[in-house]
Amino acid sequence: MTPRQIMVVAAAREIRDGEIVFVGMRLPLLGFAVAKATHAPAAVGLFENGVIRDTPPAGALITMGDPPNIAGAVMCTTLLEVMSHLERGRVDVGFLGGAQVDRFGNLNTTWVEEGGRRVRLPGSGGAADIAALSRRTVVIMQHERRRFPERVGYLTSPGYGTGGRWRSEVGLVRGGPCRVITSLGVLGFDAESGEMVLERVHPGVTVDDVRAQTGWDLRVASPLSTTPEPTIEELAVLRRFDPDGTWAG
Amino acid sequence: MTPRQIMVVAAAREIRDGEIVFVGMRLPLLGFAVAKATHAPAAVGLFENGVIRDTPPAGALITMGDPPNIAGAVMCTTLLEVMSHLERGRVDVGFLGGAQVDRFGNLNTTWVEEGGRRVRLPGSGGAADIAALSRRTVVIMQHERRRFPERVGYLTSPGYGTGGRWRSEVGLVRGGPCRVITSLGVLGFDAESGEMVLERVHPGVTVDDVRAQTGWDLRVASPLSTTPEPTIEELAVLRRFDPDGTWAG
Amino acid sequence: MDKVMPLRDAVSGYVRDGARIAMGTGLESCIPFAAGHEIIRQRRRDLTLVGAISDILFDQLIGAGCVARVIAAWVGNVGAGIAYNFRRAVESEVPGPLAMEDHSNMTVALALEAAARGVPFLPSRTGLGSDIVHGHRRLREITCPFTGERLLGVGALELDLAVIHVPRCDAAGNAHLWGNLGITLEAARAARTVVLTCEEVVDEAVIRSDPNRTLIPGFLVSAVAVAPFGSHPSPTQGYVNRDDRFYDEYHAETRTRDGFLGWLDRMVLGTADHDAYLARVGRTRVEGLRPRTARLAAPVNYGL
Amino acid sequence: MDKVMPLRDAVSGYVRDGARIAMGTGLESCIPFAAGHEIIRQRRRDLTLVGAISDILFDQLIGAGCVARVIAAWVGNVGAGIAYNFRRAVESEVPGPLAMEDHSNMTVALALEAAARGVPFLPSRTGLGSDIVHGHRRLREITCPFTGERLLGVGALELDLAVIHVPRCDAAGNAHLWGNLGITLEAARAARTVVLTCEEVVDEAVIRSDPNRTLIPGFLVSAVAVAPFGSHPSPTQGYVNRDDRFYDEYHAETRTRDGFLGWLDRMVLGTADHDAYLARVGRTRVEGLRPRTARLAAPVNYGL
Repeated sequence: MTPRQIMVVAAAREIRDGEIVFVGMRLPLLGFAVAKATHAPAAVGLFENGVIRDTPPAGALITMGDPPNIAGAVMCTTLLEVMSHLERGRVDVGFLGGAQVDRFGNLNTTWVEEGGRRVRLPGSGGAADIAALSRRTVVIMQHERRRFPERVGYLTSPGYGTGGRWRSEVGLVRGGPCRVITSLGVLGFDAESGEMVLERVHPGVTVDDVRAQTGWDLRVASPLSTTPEPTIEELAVLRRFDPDGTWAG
Repeated sequence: MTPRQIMVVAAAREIRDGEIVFVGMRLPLLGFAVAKATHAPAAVGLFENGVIRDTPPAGALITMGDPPNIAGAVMCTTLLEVMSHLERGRVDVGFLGGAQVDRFGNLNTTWVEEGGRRVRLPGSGGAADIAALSRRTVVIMQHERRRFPERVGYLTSPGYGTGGRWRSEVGLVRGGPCRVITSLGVLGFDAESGEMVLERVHPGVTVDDVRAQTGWDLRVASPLSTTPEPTIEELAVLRRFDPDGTWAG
Repeated sequence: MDKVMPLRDAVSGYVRDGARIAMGTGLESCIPFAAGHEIIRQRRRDLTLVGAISDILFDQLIGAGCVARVIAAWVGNVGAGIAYNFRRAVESEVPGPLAMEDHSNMTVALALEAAARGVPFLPSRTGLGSDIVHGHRRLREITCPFTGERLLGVGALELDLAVIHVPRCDAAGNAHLWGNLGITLEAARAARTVVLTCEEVVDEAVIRSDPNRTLIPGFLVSAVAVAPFGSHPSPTQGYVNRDDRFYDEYHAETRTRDGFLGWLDRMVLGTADHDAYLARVGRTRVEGLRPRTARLAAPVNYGL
Repeated sequence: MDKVMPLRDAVSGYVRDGARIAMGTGLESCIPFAAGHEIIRQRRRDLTLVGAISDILFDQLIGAGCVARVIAAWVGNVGAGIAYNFRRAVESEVPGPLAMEDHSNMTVALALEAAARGVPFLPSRTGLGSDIVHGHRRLREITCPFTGERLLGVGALELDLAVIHVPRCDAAGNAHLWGNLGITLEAARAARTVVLTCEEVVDEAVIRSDPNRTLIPGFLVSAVAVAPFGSHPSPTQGYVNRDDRFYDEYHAETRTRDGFLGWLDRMVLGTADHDAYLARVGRTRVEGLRPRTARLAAPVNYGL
């Protein structure tokens, strides 16, 4: 079993039955498919391009606008209409990725420093909206030190800002990250301070492995647990939707 | 030829070719059909329920939501989308009716006094919006003294308010009535003061007839002209769309 | 999730006394008369009714004593002008007092759209200079924070419920709509939940064959009640034409309070359900409202 | 009114140097590549490009030197991540300086919707706390005039032109769209005028058979250019699937400026028009993108 398979299944388990999910592409999309096929058959997926689906796509996708994501959808509409459900507070969970996530779960997808040079990334897309307006968010990231700085140089999509009551102070009415699923483990957030906390390590990963790839003095939950392995059923679904291991290989 | 036929044709002549028209029901709808079939083949009609048509309805209508107004339409959408064209300033001319119109072209469709009693009317519908946001409006009314008070008791849909620069003072960015087509004549508005001016009387109607049915000292244009009679072509179109004279009989 | 249930259960389960409910959002078509009549039969009270152009459904609910407040742009009889119960309630408090929050079509639509989007207000250029705005609880003049212009601020209007009649939907409430849409989509999203009546429930494969035709997603919907002719006397495109005569008859018969009470007993309180109502209207008459010609939409291919 | 004309004439007639133009409003489908390539061939300059997710069309126009400014939420390669021309322009002013107005998908959509509605701004709850908003010319914090809450004000973004690729339309520009809509409808109404490219022009009877499928009315449109495969390499549902490989090839080949210039010469400047471009891609390859299975929408009846 690969780290990516563990990540996909961990993502799937963040979706509860009947929830409205802002899905995103690749790993979260597979996670949505696994959740639908196992414990969350009534979950509904929203895509910011205007697609609403309650079944996995009709074939492999590179983007959410690909024909297999349109065919058999429940609804195709505008970005603003889908976003209105988000702004109104109807989206239970939104999945996010990014180039960097910091100690308080803030995401950067706009500008990074690499070797003393500023590097321009594509930008927010819908991430800033999903981060601001979902009831909770789940971040999925490769766990590498350059991706886990103590503080992002550019805050594209808000987590808990500088911590504490920052979200309500800037005017955000709900939400914030509840989970960061990485290639090494699963992290949560302290309810008071908004600081990231290591909650689980994937099988075979140590706390030191995680700390070595994290750019600040990472808090660790006590007791720390190990990410449960995917079940046979979950792996079977995963293989069905990603037979070549393109996304979770 | 009936007064209503004259009114319909006068309404038709207010529509220029290629214009975007907020149509309304009954007389203006017939006027739109006549205009389309004669001098304004490229005019497009908008209806606040969400219908956009560039041909007359597929049959007789009581309301703009009747199946003959939907079938063969160019577009069916929401009220707000149609209204967005109006608010953006894309509607050239809007047709309005009402229980009362006053000296400055203000309309009342909400509350009137009758025999010392306050009588509740149905209300604005879309009239207040059309009056506020069309590039110009045309009012169609039976010319009766109770319908032409010097000042409306309730201003539902703005004309020129109290006159002069009132519209811009209250924040309206364009528009105002350009014509009132009545059962007795056709009235315009003084460009400076915004006051209603009698410009034409229908064949056989005198200025005194009009004054007797108007609740203030009505200004009269000099020279005053007579409303041109409908052409044979216009009457033929009118008979085609209203064969029983239900609306213009 | 199968949300299909008898209309009686949909109303008893989801229409509460005192609720704020949008109905008749199609303006002059797809008016949910079957649902409205069931609300009358179940004697709901103190409702706030929200609409743009209300058709005669509001007049019936007002006359039946179900309504404490109306938030709308136009309350009348779309076929014949005056709505007598509305007038009696506003002018003379018969059968009881009725509070009226006046709007234009655009302001009520924007108030719903604000609620649908979860923002407390939306700005507009309409309404300025109209007496509708004076002393209004939900409409006020604001200054544009970008340009300094005077604008109208339209406060959000949250709904407890939207009752919507649609041509077809699946059992989960994913609904295909066609014809003019009025304020239907805004109301559906502005509401805490939605009750659908429909001409027919179809297999979910029908809905998914044409996702752009789906205008109300099932996750907004709590109940689906099958009610063929459920919009009678208003039309539902492709299923039932307008019963024009009904509006004139209603107009004539409801001119007096006693006249209305007679109408109400005969047509609503004296009929057990929508089928009995249709039988009272007359089966032949109702069947005569079916479209006589088909006009099919050109094919569309979603293939891949 | 017949607005059908060659794509060359549509671009020369309606795309002006310095114009503010929305393209790629479908986000990742129906991207108007044929029109974009013709803009490159006609060497338009100083354009402001507006979009949400831009596909690789923005990258091509930037690399070709047509663009002074981008207003968007995401500029990359939807198949492969990084858009190298965009990076070179922003980081190193190659081939020239590029001003960037960053947005989220929602703020750029709301900015267009404000312009579409003719209001100077719209309020939202997004953006608060994001660095995107800092010092932004079009996004600022405002106080709600109803509730006193902190909100984001999104200023209107007027467009000179929207260039939109649609499945089918009539000669007057009344367009049927299906598939996800992105910010297409807002852009069409926010623009002074619209240029359509389409997979096919159909008789107006096809359009009028299904008025709910019409999402862009012809009165907004100035020109209609027939361009089958006009969205290649992006998909147009039911007409052409995505050419996935193209995005990877583009990614690999445009990593260097010289690589991009080679690509540009071969694919755009060295092809006379869209047909020549398709021939360069390869007729067999392009025809292989046609859907292999039909998935027809269930019938809908507008009869009366």
